[in-house]
Amino acid sequence: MPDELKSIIEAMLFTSDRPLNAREIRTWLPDKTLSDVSMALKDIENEYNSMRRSFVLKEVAQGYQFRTQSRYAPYILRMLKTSPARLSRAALETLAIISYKQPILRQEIERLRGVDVGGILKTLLEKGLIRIVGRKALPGRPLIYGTTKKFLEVFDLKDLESLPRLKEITGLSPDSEETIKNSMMPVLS
Amino acid sequence: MPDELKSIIEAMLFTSDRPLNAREIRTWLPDKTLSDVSMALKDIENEYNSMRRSFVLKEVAQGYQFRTQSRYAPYILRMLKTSPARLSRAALETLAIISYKQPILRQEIERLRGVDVGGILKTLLEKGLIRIVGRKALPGRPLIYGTTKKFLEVFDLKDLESLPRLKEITGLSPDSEETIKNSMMPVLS
Amino acid sequence: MDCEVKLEVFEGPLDLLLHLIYKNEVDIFDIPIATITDQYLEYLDMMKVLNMEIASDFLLMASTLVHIKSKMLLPESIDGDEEEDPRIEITRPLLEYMRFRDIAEELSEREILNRDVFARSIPPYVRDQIEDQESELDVNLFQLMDAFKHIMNQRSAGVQLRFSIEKWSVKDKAKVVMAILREKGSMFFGELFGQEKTVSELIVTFLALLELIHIGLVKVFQPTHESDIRLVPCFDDNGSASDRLNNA
Repeated sequence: MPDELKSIIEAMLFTSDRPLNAREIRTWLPDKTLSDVSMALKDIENEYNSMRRSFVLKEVAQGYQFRTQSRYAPYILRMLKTSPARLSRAALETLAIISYKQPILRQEIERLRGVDVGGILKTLLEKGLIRIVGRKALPGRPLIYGTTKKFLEVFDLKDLESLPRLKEITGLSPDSEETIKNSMMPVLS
Repeated sequence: MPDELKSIIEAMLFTSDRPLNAREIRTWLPDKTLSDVSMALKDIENEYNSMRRSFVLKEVAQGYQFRTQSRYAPYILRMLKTSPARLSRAALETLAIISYKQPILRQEIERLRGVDVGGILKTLLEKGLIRIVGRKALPGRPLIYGTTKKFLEVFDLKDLESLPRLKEITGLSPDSEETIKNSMMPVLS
Repeated sequence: MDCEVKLEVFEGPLDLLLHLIYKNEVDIFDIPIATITDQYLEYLDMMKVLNMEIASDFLLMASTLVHIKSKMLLPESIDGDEEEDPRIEITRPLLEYMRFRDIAEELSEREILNRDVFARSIPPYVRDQIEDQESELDVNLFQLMDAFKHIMNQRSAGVQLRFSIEKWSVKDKAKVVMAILREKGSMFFGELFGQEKTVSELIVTFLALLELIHIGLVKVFQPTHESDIRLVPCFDDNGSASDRLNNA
């Protein structure tokens, strides 16, 4: 396909994470007419249909989108399942507190975060990032939490001591307060 | 390309938002050998190179990823309504030093650049281009820095070995002069 | 003098020195140290005039230059040619700096992701559908530290916490919690904390609840991991519950 307009539109469709329609595409290519764009879209659609690749350009409700052929779904699912997951902000904050303040009680984490962290602790335990280190001799024998070896692996740390103190990074900018600096020392287990 | 293995791998690559390498892909296709997968990847790479589409299969960060051709960048940026975040020259210089001298301490970077790099290190950490590798057994246990996989991805590098070659300074003998002079930058404005 | 002064901003002393060497079109292996030193100092003076802050790195280099200049003025030692050229002290770091500036330039000319070339992206809804705990995690250390900093900043903003801590005792709160449970029959964990004004009050409520669970006046259930925790009272209205609390 040596047609430059087609290539440009193809590149847009390739990069977009949602379907694009002719009108939208035209707004980014003001020197083209709507019918130029529509025709190019049809052309690309036909081309991919005849090429018998693993994906085609499909017209869906909101416009055109590249989609893989359904017979490859099982393989794609296998791949997506192992692609890196993200931690939610809440989970990351909780993990951050545990990593810097361990060994730590749930109630101390909640004091710092100001909200219930029960569900998050469960998630972090499931993901193997934290572990129960023991119980504190307090009413209710509350559980004590700490990080795991997997935590070190995920964050690419040799040991807990390699966990940077905040002031080692934030000390580079003037916004760090003394009170904060003092509480940044990671507690080593 | 009527080869089913190639189609499957193409579908995976097309759906992925990160580079995939032969070993990974093989884990999702246990009945194939690693060399089957590697060969299929090479085939797809060649196919796309010869097809002259708006995107090609590129080898980056020890994996393969579909990427658009650079001449379509202006259109895509218009579509995404963003201007790319640019790294300052200071940040690029710092990154260059880290990529060649890693694992490296902040003070060594500062010796080479002749200025404080605290703020820049923070920016590079934030962007995920560098990481903290550990601590050095020195007074103050200073942090050691290195580059990340994302660095390779962003700068279109297969691996650290494919970084542009560093010109040697073997001393100030007359024969080394020539090579160094040749590597000089054009006159600054 | 009526001329526009356009002062370039240099990344550091090496950057400035290199600029002067290029500007004067001199050989880096044979730097005319007197000229370069004078121009370097002139530049610092200009910065002073313009009230620009001069980083200590610039001053350190100035003293190095002056030192080299004075050394160059001394008569050559009688011992002969063994003496090292004092200029090596700046030539070497300059050469090294140049190498990396070169590399930086090459890096910036590469096909940079999301500037020159673009990859595919997975729509967020697809990602949400497939996420499971087998996956590796896409988080870095900086994000972790940033999260912690965020928490500590929030905390240091609320200094008055310490004063309100005396307002509520665990026992008082336990009675309030019991009263609510008596009225409602059962409730979700989250509901208990709806009206708490401060973090400390929240903690006291939480401690009170722990205490109630500990002495067996409240039972907790959580049907699945995702669901909220349900609190169920295990006392009747005859006052013995309050006794148990007081004795606890």
